[in-house]
Amino acid sequence: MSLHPFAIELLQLSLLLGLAPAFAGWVKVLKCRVQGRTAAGILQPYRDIRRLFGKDIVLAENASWIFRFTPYLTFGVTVIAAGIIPLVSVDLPLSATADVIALVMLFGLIRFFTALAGMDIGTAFGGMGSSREMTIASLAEPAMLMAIFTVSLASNSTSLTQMVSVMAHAEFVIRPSLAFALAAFILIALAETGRIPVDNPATHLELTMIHEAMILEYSGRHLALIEWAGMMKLALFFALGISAFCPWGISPGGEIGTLALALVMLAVKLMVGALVMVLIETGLAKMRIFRLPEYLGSAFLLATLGMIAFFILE
Amino acid sequence: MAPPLDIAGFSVLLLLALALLAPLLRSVRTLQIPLAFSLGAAASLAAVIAGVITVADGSVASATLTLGIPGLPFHIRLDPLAGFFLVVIGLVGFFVSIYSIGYVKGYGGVRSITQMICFYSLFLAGMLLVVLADDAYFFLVAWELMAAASYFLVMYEDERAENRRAAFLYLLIAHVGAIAILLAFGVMAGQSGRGGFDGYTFDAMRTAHLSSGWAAAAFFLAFFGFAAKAGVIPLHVWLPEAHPVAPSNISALMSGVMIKTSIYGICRFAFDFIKEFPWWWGCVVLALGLISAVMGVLYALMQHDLKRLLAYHSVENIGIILIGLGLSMIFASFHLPTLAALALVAALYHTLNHAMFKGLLFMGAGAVLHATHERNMEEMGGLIHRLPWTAALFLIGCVSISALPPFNGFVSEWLTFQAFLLSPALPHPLLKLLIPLGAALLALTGALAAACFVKVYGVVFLGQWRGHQKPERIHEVGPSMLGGMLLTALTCFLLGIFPTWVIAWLDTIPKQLCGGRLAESAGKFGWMWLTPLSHERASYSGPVVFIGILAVVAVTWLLLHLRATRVGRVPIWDCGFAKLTPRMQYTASAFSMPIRRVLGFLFAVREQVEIVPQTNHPAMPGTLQYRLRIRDRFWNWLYEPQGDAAYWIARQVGKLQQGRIQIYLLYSFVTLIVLLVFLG
Amino acid sequence: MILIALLVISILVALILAFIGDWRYAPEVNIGGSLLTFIVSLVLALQVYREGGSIAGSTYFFVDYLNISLVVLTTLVSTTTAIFSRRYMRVEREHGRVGHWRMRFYHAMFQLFIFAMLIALVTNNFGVLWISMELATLATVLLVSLYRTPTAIEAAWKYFILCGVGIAQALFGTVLLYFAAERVLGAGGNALLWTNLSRVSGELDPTVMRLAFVFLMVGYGTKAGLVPLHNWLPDAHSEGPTPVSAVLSGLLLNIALYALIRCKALVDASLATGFAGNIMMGFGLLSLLTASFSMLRQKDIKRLFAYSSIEHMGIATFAFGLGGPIATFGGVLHMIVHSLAKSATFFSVGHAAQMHGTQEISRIRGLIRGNPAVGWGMFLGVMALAGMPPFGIFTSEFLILTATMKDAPLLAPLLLLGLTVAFAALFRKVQPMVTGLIPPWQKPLAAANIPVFIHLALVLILGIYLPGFLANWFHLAVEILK
Amino acid sequence: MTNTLAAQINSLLAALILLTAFALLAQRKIIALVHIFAWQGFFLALSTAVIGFASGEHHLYISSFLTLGMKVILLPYILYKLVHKLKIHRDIESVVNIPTTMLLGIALVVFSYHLTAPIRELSNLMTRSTLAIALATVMLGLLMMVTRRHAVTQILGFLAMENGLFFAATSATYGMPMVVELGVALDLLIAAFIFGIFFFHINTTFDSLDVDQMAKLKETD
Repeated sequence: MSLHPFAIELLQLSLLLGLAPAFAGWVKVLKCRVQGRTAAGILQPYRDIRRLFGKDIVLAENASWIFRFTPYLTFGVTVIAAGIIPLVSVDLPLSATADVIALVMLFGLIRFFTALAGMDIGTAFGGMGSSREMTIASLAEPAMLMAIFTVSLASNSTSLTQMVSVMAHAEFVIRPSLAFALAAFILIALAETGRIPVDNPATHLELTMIHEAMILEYSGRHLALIEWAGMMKLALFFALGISAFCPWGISPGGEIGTLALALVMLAVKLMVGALVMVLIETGLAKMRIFRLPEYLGSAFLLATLGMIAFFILE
Repeated sequence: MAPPLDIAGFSVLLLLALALLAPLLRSVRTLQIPLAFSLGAAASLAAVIAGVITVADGSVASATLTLGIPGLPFHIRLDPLAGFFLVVIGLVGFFVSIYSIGYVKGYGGVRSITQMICFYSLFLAGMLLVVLADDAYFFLVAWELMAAASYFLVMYEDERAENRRAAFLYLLIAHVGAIAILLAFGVMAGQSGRGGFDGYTFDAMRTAHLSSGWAAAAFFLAFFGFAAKAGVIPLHVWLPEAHPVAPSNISALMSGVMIKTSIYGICRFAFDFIKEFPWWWGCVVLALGLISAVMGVLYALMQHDLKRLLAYHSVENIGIILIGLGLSMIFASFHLPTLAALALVAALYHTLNHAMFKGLLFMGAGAVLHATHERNMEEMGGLIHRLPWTAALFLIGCVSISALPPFNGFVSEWLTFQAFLLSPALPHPLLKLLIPLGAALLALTGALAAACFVKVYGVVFLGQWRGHQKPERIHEVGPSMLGGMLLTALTCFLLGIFPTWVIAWLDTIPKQLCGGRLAESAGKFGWMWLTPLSHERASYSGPVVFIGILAVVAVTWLLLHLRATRVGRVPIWDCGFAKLTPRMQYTASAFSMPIRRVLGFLFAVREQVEIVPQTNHPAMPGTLQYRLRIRDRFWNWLYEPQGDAAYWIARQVGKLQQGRIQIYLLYSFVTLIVLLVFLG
Repeated sequence: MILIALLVISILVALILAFIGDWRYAPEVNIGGSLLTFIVSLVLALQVYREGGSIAGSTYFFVDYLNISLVVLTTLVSTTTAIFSRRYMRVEREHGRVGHWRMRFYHAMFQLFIFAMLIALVTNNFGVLWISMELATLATVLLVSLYRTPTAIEAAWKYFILCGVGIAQALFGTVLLYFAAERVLGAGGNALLWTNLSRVSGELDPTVMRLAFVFLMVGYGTKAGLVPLHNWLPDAHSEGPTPVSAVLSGLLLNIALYALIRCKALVDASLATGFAGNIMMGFGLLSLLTASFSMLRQKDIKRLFAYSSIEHMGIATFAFGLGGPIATFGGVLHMIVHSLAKSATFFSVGHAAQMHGTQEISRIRGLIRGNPAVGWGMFLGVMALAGMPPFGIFTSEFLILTATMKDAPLLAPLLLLGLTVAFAALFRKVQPMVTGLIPPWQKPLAAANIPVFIHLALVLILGIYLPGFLANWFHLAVEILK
Repeated sequence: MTNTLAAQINSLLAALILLTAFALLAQRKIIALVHIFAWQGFFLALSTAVIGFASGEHHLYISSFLTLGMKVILLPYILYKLVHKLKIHRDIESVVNIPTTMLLGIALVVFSYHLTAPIRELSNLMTRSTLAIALATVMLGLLMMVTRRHAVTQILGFLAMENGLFFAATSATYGMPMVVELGVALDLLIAAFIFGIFFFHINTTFDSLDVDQMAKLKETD
């Protein structure tokens, strides 16, 4: 028997909504293990979110509606994005609403409003955060797109389902272009999700924080939404990378069997991916903000090499 | 229903009449402004109708007026391309006219309203005529009418030196461009093979068969001229001078539509007159487009004068449009009609979009100026509390220009990206490889634009008031200004949500110009799904994205508001820092500082920090002054040398006139001898 | 005979004015006389148009499409100038710059000057053409020095000597022309008649004609103010009374050019080479470039416009040199629209100078606010002169430039350069004068605005609606020059 | 009297005219210059008469008389009077190195010969060979105007040119048509009237007739 596409859609959405905190928790646990600390457990993020939802909201006097609207928008856009990237099955109805470029732009929308929210209160921190965030993003986005374009040139399509199915059914060969692109993608993903060496999610030190600085003034359910969306974003970037570069095992249709298999594969990939990221994060120290251009530049270089390699070698 | 050409003609005549009768309107005192500008709006609307019909049914109508030189009477013609630009001009004209009713009131008593009305309508008429003209002479007349009218409008506040300077620079560059275009027409007419005045008609130029050399000469002369008007880098220097100092409704027209007429001209020359051209033409256009886009947005980021910043963004967006055009030309030169159609549609779509959101933004800037009498962003802040409506509408403009879904800017940039990714279809290996790299630059542009508008909106509307005057004095602008902005914003939204309809409507233009069509593939899955070439390639659905986001937001909001929670309003926390003053906020310059550091080598940046150390402790500076000056490098690269050269030559020439009559006699003597010697 | 009437009237008016002297209605008489000649010239034009072709008034005079259009132009501009000078000279008297005797002199000489130009236009005889050119010069020399200031006298002296010398060379050219003609048409007066010469121009001896043209070119070129024979022009135009500057710029230069193109027609026919054309193109380009660059550094407003006259004469000369139907058409049109626009501009310039009591550009400010009519008059006039549509000068420049692009594309960049620099210079100088706030030293003035706006209206009309009859009129004029 | 003889006389007179032209170039004293100019006019008139007599072109007598009246009597007289009135009859003008000027003059003569040679071939008049002299006279007059700094001498140079032109007319074509001759004479008259006025103006405003003082209107800096 097989599931109806919309059922799959729902399944995927609920999976991401439900398990994104768990994934974030898993990352934290891994990190603690690697750094030899005792972890708070995978479920800690759930507790945090619940606690935040429970709290009252404290708003600065001059916060405008943009400040209050942003968390909802962030959450909403993230959820839509979650519905777009095919994770377990290629046959995903929502996936047609936005191709990979639109997806990147959707994340851009989130960033835009978060940055505005950062400036809304009118504090030095907020401005600093927004400024740095937008700077990094404007350097990261080209590299991001280049990395993805390599894949879309290979599959000559920008629609995710098409890309995934092409890559999935391509017989397994080492394609230098994709290798380069993947490397670039990882670097960018670290930057986009605000991880070390670009940003440090676990700090409130004014000199180091970027994303945190923007949401400094948030509290209560607003903060909860933002945190939750952030966790989903992390998961989504992994998902995006997986489905763009190594979608093997993803189910072509809705048969339960293949779906189950796909789920297992996905879980494994996510765990491995998380491990990789944790190792990188532990291995590296956070960069000075003005060294970031070099970092992102090298990512861009890798992506470009990937594209050139595609035209020259394949 | 009257044929579109008549409607267009009516609209032009109405405007010209308005210009001529402007002095009479003075008699109706208070009604003068509403009456004049609602007539302007009506005329614009007529133009829109004419355009919409023409583009929709792809009809071509032409007529000949009895004016002009006999043997070369004024020809007018209305084909889909012209129709499309009628719509662009008309729409913005319509919105801006409504807006002006409120805006121009602000000048009442201070300056001559009659002058404003007269040149305003002449300006609109000129733009419409540029699009309608069908022979070289009439085209240039209209072109210069447009230039002259806008020149006087830039000069409107002529007691300010910056206005005079800007106006002069603008007129000069515009005129050089016009002469270049004139020469291009000269080439076309000369090579058209038709004798006498007949060669000057566009028909002759359509049928002309030019040798490749002449064709290149004609196209690049024309391109130079149009680029000068469009503000393509490095011919852009007048734009950030002229657009800011003009009255804001005029800035909206200039940035929104006037510079688009040059896009029209380039399309005419490339696709309509010359048709067969080598691929490298497209590459030149593409390259210049990319440069303009990136440099434009970077310079924009460095500005802290709101309108100046927007002007630099016009440079950027013209660049984006040219990118589409360039790609389209490249595809067309390799005879890939469908792909050429896609790129062309992308370009035209962005033309329309930019007209909308840039118009909206300039109107917004005008509203801010109107309310605060301030153009310097460093003196603003927190206006969202004082001007809630303006703020909301301005935000839509910002989102649109930052190419973020679900608004219109995104759609056209998305289409341009799609065009980029079609490069593998090209037979030319090098192009295959290079063109996608351009996509990266486009991405960079988009991201920087987003950054820039976070800065604009954040500094102008968010945060706290930085200015010296009391913010309580600032009040929301009147209904007509809001109305104009509201309609524009609405259009931005609709253009973003229903691209399939727009593309279906546009379809006649690519069909006419490069033989390709897009509609049936783009709209195969109904109005909801935009699939430019095929659904396997790429697809986007504005409606679903919008509805989806809206739905999720609504649901979450409802769920979270089931339980009543207290929302406490408290002073700013800011990690518990005490005594936070508005001066501590990030300023515009501060916001763009990281980018200035990273890409500073592109500008002529001069930073000065003066620290006056306090007497008791050197580590504690008493006062600290920071001065930042950023100049357009192109000034001292291109323009200053030219000026110096001109004056040097002038000095040398002046030596001819050195006063003593014997010398003068000697001149005539020598001239005679020389002529006699070289007689044989 | 209307033709004779035309000449008689103007000389009579001159005599009357010399006689009545500084009678308080002298200006009105002046206007009336000019108006009368204008009406007569219109009648004449009508006659030419009806009968077509050319009317040989007698062996000495004749009228064809080419010179009648210039006759009408001359009489028109002289009329408007007379109207203008009524107000202008009154103010000058109040400022005490001219006295009783000089007013008498001024009026008489003005009409004599018009008379000389009319003869030059309608005469059939190259000798008489020369004589009347000289006469026109002599008539204006003392007008230039009317104010008796040192600079005025200097300017007049230069004008007198340089033009005298130039015109002398033209006479030598005429002698040679006569020499060549005599061997075809036989001795006697008829050998110098245009009507005969144009008939036999093919048979004239080329070597002599070549030599003759060089002398004629230098001679009449001097009077047309072509570089490098132009040095007298800026001085004379800037030092004389403004009405005189207006007619010098607007009319006399045209007459010289007219003589030149008549000669060119003959030379071309006899040589059948581009010899004359090339020389004229050379002079034209040189004048255009030199003048436009000189304009950049002018401090005196009337000098500025004097140079712009040189520039436009250069353009017209270039056009005639280029030849071909379109360019020649452009050239004829250019002569006409330029003289209209230039004299209009000089009118407003004169008033502007009177309002500020100086001709220094740097001290003339805020005209539009001070006196809208004068300010807008000057501004629009300058736009016309700078070649902005829809004014007629744009039309002619459009035709000339496009023709250049067809026949001599390599020269187009030079034209582009010249026109651009001229445009820049004009606006750079004039924009600050007309815009901005009123300076304290500016005085109110009752200006004569009708002439300015008549001219500008005509230029405008010629730009957007060239009447059919006028157009084929010019076409026929072009035919004559073939 | 045979044409050859007339031709010879004419050539002789031409030579004398050329000589006077050079003399004008060389002479320093204003008053002497006036005399030389008168002589030149005289020779001109004479040659015109001779040609008229020989060729039977009787209208040449009239122009001969005109010349006599204007250029030998009237103009010199006016100049003489002016020079005395303005008290400049003693003026000695500093002329920049005469030998060079002379050499230039000779070069000009040769050049004008070279120019008129082809015309000479075409013509069959007995005076054809003197056209070169006429052109030379014109150019020498121009040269004089270039080299001299005194208003009166410039005018004299101008008048010498006029002589040359007149001579050219007679020698090339036995004179211009009558109407032209008369017109030219008229213009000359007016010109004389005008420069007369000018001498006074210049003298009163600059209290000297040195034209080098009139160099205020210039654009060099």
